[in-house]
Amino acid sequence: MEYSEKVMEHFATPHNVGKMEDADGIGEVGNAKCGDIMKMYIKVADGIITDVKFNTYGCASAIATSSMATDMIKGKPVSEALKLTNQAVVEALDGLPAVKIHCSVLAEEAIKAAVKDYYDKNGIEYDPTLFKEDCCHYDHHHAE
Amino acid sequence: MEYSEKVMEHFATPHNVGKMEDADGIGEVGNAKCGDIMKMYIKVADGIITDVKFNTYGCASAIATSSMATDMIKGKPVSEALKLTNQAVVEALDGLPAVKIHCSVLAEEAIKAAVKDYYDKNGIEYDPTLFKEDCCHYDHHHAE
Amino acid sequence: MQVYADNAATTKLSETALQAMMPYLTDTFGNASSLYSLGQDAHHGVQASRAAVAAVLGADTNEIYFTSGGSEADNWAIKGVAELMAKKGKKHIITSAFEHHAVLHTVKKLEEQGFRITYLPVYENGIVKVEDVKNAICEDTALVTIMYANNEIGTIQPVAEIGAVCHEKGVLFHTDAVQAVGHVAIDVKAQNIDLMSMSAHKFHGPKGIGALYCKKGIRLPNLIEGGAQERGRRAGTEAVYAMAGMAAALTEANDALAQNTAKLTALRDRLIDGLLKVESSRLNGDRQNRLPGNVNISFEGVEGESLLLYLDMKGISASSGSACTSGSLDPSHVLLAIGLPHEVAHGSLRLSLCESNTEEEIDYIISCVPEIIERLRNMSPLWERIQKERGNL
Amino acid sequence: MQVYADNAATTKLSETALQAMMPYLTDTFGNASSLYSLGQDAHHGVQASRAAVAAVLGADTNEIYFTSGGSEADNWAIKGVAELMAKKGKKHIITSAFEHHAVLHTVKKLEEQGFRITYLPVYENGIVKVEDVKNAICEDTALVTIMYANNEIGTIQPVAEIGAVCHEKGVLFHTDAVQAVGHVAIDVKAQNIDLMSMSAHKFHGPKGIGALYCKKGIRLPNLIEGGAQERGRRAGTEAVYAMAGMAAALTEANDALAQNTAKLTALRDRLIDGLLKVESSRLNGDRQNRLPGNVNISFEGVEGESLLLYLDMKGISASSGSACTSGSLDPSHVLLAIGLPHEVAHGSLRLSLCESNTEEEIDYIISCVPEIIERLRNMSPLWERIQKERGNL
Ligand SMILES: Cc1ncc(COP(=O)(O)O)c(C=O)c1O
Ligand SMILES: Cc1ncc(COP(=O)(O)O)c(C=O)c1O
Repeated sequence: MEYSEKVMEHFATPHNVGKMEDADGIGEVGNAKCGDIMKMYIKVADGIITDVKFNTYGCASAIATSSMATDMIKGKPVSEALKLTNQAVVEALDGLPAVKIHCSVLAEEAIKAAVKDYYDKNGIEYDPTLFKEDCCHYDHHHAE
Repeated sequence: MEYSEKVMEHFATPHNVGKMEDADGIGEVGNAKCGDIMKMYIKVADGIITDVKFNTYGCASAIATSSMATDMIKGKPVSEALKLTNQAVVEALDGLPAVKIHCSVLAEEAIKAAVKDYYDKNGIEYDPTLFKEDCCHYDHHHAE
Repeated sequence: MQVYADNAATTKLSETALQAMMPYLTDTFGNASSLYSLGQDAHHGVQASRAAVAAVLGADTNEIYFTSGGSEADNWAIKGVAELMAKKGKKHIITSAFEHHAVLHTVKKLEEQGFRITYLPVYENGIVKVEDVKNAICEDTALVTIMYANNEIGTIQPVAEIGAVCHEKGVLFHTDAVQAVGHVAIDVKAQNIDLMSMSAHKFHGPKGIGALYCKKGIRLPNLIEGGAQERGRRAGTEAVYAMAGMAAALTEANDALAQNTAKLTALRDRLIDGLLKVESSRLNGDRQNRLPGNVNISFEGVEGESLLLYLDMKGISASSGSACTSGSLDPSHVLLAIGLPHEVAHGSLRLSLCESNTEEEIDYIISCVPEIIERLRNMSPLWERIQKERGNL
Repeated sequence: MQVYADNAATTKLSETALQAMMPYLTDTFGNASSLYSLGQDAHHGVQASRAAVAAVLGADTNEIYFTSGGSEADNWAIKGVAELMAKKGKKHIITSAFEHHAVLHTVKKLEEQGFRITYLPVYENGIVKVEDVKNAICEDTALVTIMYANNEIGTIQPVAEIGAVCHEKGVLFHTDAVQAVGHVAIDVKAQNIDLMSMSAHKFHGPKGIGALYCKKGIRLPNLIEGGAQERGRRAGTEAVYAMAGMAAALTEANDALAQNTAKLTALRDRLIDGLLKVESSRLNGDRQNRLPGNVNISFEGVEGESLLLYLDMKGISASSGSACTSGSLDPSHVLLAIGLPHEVAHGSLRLSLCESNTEEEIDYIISCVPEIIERLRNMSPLWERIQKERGNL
């Protein structure tokens, strides 16, 4: 197994690490049992994600994908953030080892969960199929 | 597999190699199929083996045991030659690898066969159980 | 500072071992099975190496069979005894829950072929109970295979007592001693061992060479068929240089055993004490009954792979039982076997020392770990939750 | 003069290979499965070696699995396919009468377990007929395993054609190419090979390392279970230095292939012509279709072990198919398979050359052999008998 230089860069000095007291949306996915939890905080103004922070418990690629994914949505409209795919994150990181692809999926889901939370809190209507429950969601797994 | 120095000495410059035109007894044992044939010639005067020669087709230990065995009976009474055991030859050679012990048996049998031939030719009576047929005798095997 | 602290994974080849190898990597390259002088010189190398290994372990020279390493030795011993005993209708194997995969995957394969496997518990301290072995032995038990020392948490098993129980009941006893050979004093006869696996690269010998001790009289079927090498038991042109390196390294380790043990135990205890000062940390495996060089500690709220990669950035090489380092979804089966919850197992760190580690290196590790743990916990939602649950937030 | 002429048994490690090994025997000693830098450096060594071996053979990198040598590769391929195919009720294996023991003893073992084995004849020239393979394939044929080049008489088999016939009938094809790799041009895809065994020490690489080529899609069960090395197919901490040595040696051999072949063929033919001047001698194996370095000649009335030990005294290292050199009662099964009577087989001499042999060495051999043969015949009762039968005495 081997990480790209890009992954190691983002792991060594991850961007957007931190919590956010006054977040407009918070998403948490993954579970401790599997060794990965990602928590993302977004601040939204005029439909634009003006700030984003993350906290991640997990391996180097979990931290690097969190860092890259938050970079990729910062300053973007919420609607665009929703379109961010895990493949795009993997590509931006110059690839991930096969066994680590799930980390990028987690990052995609964390963003979606944060947006959903933002929508819910603000009474914004949305197509619920956008946020289908996934096996990696923390709450889903915790009961096991 | 490994030969003692003594074996290698006798193999490198074997003693008593040759044929004998006027032998008093000739013994040939072993067979080509198994890769060993020993032929021994003895000259006898007053019950003493005054000369002995051998010809051997076979591996290094077959040649070395022929050399050592002929050394050991030269100048000895025929009756004593008959008592030469393969163990004595092996010991005199400082041992033989386990897979090569049969060569020393062959040497013992070759001497016995030569003595028997001498007895037979000279009408000397003997106890036939001294010369029990053995699986390694050439004539016995040749028919296979 | 560069600190290599993963000696349980592999060790640096010792200079003595390398020097012992060089002649066979250069001029004395003959085939050890050939009759001419060059071959016989190689043959002497093989036999001298075998005798040296045997001498250290209290075995007869002819009871040592060289293999390509510990994994092959484990596979050979277990599959071989299984084949042998199946003919007598014995198809039950007893092992422990925290064996190396070379043992666990092998018995799993036998399970698919109709063997019944008993996995003994190892309890919180990581030590098999002799009583459990005794109780598990049945009429049809073919083999007991219990490791000598665990590769992750370093706990040492009561091998002599397990062997005694096996022999009382007429059952063969194999021990995977890959982590123990060269590190603790072993006497196969006194310790009632029938078969024992070892691997040279765990004691500063070369990789790709190991051995199986197989007691005289056990007619173990071959795993690798072919030429008549290893007295017809293990085919393959002999890697004489590797055997010579293994023998030299083992002899060297054995000669310095008392001295190394004293030094290592002190370093180990210093490291354990230093790291346990980190809040919410715990030592895994029995504190006393462990290999002199093994430290295994879990830190709550952090994940092991990140921990060890940050340590690597500080020049420290270590290992973890997290799922991520194994490529599987579950963390180390060893840590689960001693009862750790998944999330604690993910946060484990193994530091395995050798006699060339220094006090300065230990202190360097002790200084680096806490700041990395703090950094990781600061960004860990799991740690946040733990703190909340404990009322600290 | 010292002349090493037993390169089919083993070769001297090349300087290039040794240099490629040294870093991994010293500083880059890390475990190739570890995540930290030292481990990743070792991992790169493994992968670069795998890629280099694959490139020479026309294989994909991921189709090369390192093993401890040719014997392990043969055992793994044959037992593995047997296990795989037995599940589909296919329990028939086709091989030839003159395979290496690593193949023959393995199929023998399978025979004991209920497989049916067909041993194809190799005729006087030592070459399997493709037609025979075709005719032998049945509904339940699991595997065809035919060696690429014979280790004693050097004859090269019609591998591509055999592979084609196998694929027509949907049967897997394994070839033991231990004697061929590095000595003849091989392209596994073009030659329809599904599995192929090789061993580094036959082409100036280190002993104790080899590889199995296993075509993508064949789900070969493991022979050695354990860790996840070799993509989960072959457990054991990687002997990176040995892999690097193998790759360097193979690349070197391949780069010089045309040149070495030309040089060797000339030396070989000079040696054959020189030795066939000895009365009552014969070349064993096809004269044209043979490895460029292989000479195998029988001399009537003499025994091979004595011959080669007298040659050793002259500084010449060679080999023989006599019973005595194998420790068994029968001479080489290879020589018997091409129809030699026992007594002629006992008198065989194999001289196997490499590119560093010289014309002077060849001439030295040609000058030494006749006097030794004469000496042995002079004391051979068998030669006496032969001469009598021919009316020469
Ligand atoms: C044709 C053939 N197959 C297999 C082998 C076995 O190779 P190794 O001894 O490297 O295991 C050899 C050489 O010994 C060989 O010549
Ligand atoms: C306890 C134990 N058994 C077996 C092995 C396998 O040894 P090797 O990798 O040398 O085959 C190892 C190390 O990897 C080990 O620690």
